[in-house]
Amino acid sequence: MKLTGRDLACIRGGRLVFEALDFRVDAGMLLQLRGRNGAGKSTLLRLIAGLARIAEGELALEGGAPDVPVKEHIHYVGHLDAIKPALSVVENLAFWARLLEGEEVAALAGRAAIDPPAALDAMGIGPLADFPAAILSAGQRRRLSLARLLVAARPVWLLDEPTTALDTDGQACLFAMVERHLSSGGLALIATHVDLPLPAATLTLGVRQPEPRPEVEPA
Amino acid sequence: MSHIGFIAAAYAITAIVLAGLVAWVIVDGRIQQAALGELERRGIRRTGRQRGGEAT
Amino acid sequence: MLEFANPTRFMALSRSVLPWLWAAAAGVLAIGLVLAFRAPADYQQGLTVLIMYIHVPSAWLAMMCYAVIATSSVGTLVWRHPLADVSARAAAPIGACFTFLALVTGSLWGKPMWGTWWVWDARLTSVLLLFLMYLGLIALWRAFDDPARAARPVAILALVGFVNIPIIKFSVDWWNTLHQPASVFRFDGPTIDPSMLWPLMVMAVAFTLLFLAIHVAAMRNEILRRRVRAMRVKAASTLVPAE
Amino acid sequence: MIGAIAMLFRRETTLALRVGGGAMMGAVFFLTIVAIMPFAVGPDLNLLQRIGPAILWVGALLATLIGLDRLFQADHEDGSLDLLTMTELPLAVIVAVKAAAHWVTTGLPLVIAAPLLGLMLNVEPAALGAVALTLAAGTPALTFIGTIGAALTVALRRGGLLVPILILPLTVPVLIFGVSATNAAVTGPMAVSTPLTILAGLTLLSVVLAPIAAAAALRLAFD
Repeated sequence: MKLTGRDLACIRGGRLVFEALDFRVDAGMLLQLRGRNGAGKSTLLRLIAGLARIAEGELALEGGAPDVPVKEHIHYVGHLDAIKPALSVVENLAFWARLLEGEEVAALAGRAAIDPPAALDAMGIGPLADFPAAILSAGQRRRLSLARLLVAARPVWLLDEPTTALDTDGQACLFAMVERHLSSGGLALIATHVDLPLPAATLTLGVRQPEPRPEVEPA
Repeated sequence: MSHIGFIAAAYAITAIVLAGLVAWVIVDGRIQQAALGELERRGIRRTGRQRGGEAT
Repeated sequence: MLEFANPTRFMALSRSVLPWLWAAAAGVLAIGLVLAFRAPADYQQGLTVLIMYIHVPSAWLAMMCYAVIATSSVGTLVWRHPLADVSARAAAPIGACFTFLALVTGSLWGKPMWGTWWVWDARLTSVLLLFLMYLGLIALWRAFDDPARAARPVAILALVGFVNIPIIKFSVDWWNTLHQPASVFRFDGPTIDPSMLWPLMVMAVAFTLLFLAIHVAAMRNEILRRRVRAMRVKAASTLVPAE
Repeated sequence: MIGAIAMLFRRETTLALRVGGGAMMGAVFFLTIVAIMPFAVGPDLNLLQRIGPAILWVGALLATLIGLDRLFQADHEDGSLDLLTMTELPLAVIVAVKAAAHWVTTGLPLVIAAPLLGLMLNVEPAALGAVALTLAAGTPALTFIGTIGAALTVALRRGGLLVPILILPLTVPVLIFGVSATNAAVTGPMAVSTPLTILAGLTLLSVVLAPIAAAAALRLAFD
């Protein structure tokens, strides 16, 4: 399985965020995205996840399930945690476990999905399963958000600064999880400002200032 | 409906609503007691019992 | 009122009082029903006067509940009494139920007398608006996640509502007489003669006792609910990750 | 696919019924509108009977619209919408399921409350069943058309104010046939079936077309 981006460009809010961008992520490989704020790290992740429009260039996932779109192979954990305060912790997780499930894609992912209570224990918030999510702290919300990665088997992980709000235990847990994912043949792209204790290729964004295009028509 | 029907209907609805209220109070009490028991079983102590300011 | 200000002491005290309250309410209610059904039928309305024995107490309780909420709201805003919001929040659904009963029994009483289920009579209309005010209070309470945060806003709404009751009463009466549709019939009829007054009083006391019993029980539930919530927040904040 | 749809439907209804949810808000709003109308037009029962159906329908329309602007905005703000687009469910299906859940928690209580409120407007008890039937046939159309407005304003902070303005003109056909169906049922020179079938047709049309339009509008929010 291989994820490649060729000559990618993206326009958001009328601004050319990046252009002519290439990258390649093979099975078992981690690509960390570096660059100052506003360099387009989050935008690139959203573009890969299908949440932002590709102005130019091409994104391809080789080895993916045939007629299943790229975004259904992808776990995306952004700054927003998609947690409903009125639902209990385990209800939130069970919902996403069911929604993000896909047989063909699960067959490709190295590790099988685990059930929500086990995922909560793995993330260290097992005892809070039946509590309303409204009472979670920021760090606990982040752990619940990351628990999504365990309850549905998807080969490609896109994590946007996942270490924010996590304490040292949380970060250790996260890195162990990513490490297990990669060793079982998964792919991961992580936008981060923190050095990751994992072998990783680096793609730095925002180095070349994209020259303003006179009249760029969004695709 | 004859007059009796109206009287019966009025008393029936009153009985249903009042019984519903009583049932709600009892059931709700049981639910809260169960949740409280479960929490105390897990060894979670409330913060200072005697503080008057807290409605807990 | 102040000596059992502390919720914990209230829980202990109410635990012992509650069984007596339930017993008293049931007893007086039974007596009231017996008296009501043995009272002579009204010469004009026939047997339907029996509905009065539950309609009038319901309407009184509807008003009384709102008064309880209003006084509790003063307790919340002025003295920041810990039990005030608990009392108001426990009383609102009960008040809404009694108001609903007053409306339904009023309509069931009106049908045999005026031939229509609902008449925009000044009294009934005011009770309808009171019902809407109850629903408004409950809706505002349910809009907040944290019950403690809901206390003061709802107290203000309750007091504003309470101050408005006489104004509403006056304007509805004026609106009613202004239009004076032919079909309106003076609601409560001639003065109630003594033989029927006595069962009515007993039924009113029975309903009041019932309200007190349910209200105290509901307050206990509300306190337990807040303890559960506080303990969950504490559990979450002191959670030591397993591994 | 079916399991995911059922799970989404269950979550939407649970959220609406929980504290802070908007489930019964529509019914209370409906009751309020019907209750205050006679204060404006006077308590004359004959007059109320004539304009009863109109009051019920305008009330149902406004009660449906008030809860709609948060239908997508809440999920957009907490990131759920992003994730929902990455599931196996096409966006149009997601919109349809959310609209159906919204109708069950907001529209259905209106249909249930309508007969009670009909009594206040001096509608004959015999006609109350028909009133509820016409509302049951028409309110889904109001909800589904409303989702287009909710989708268009998802990214706007003050979107809530815009939805009624955008949507009311689109709901006029439903209002016309709804009121005439209810009138036919209540005072009834005309048979109920004619306007009712047209109303049902409008509802089916909106149930099919509105999600597609709303999904297209939602996709615009991703730029």
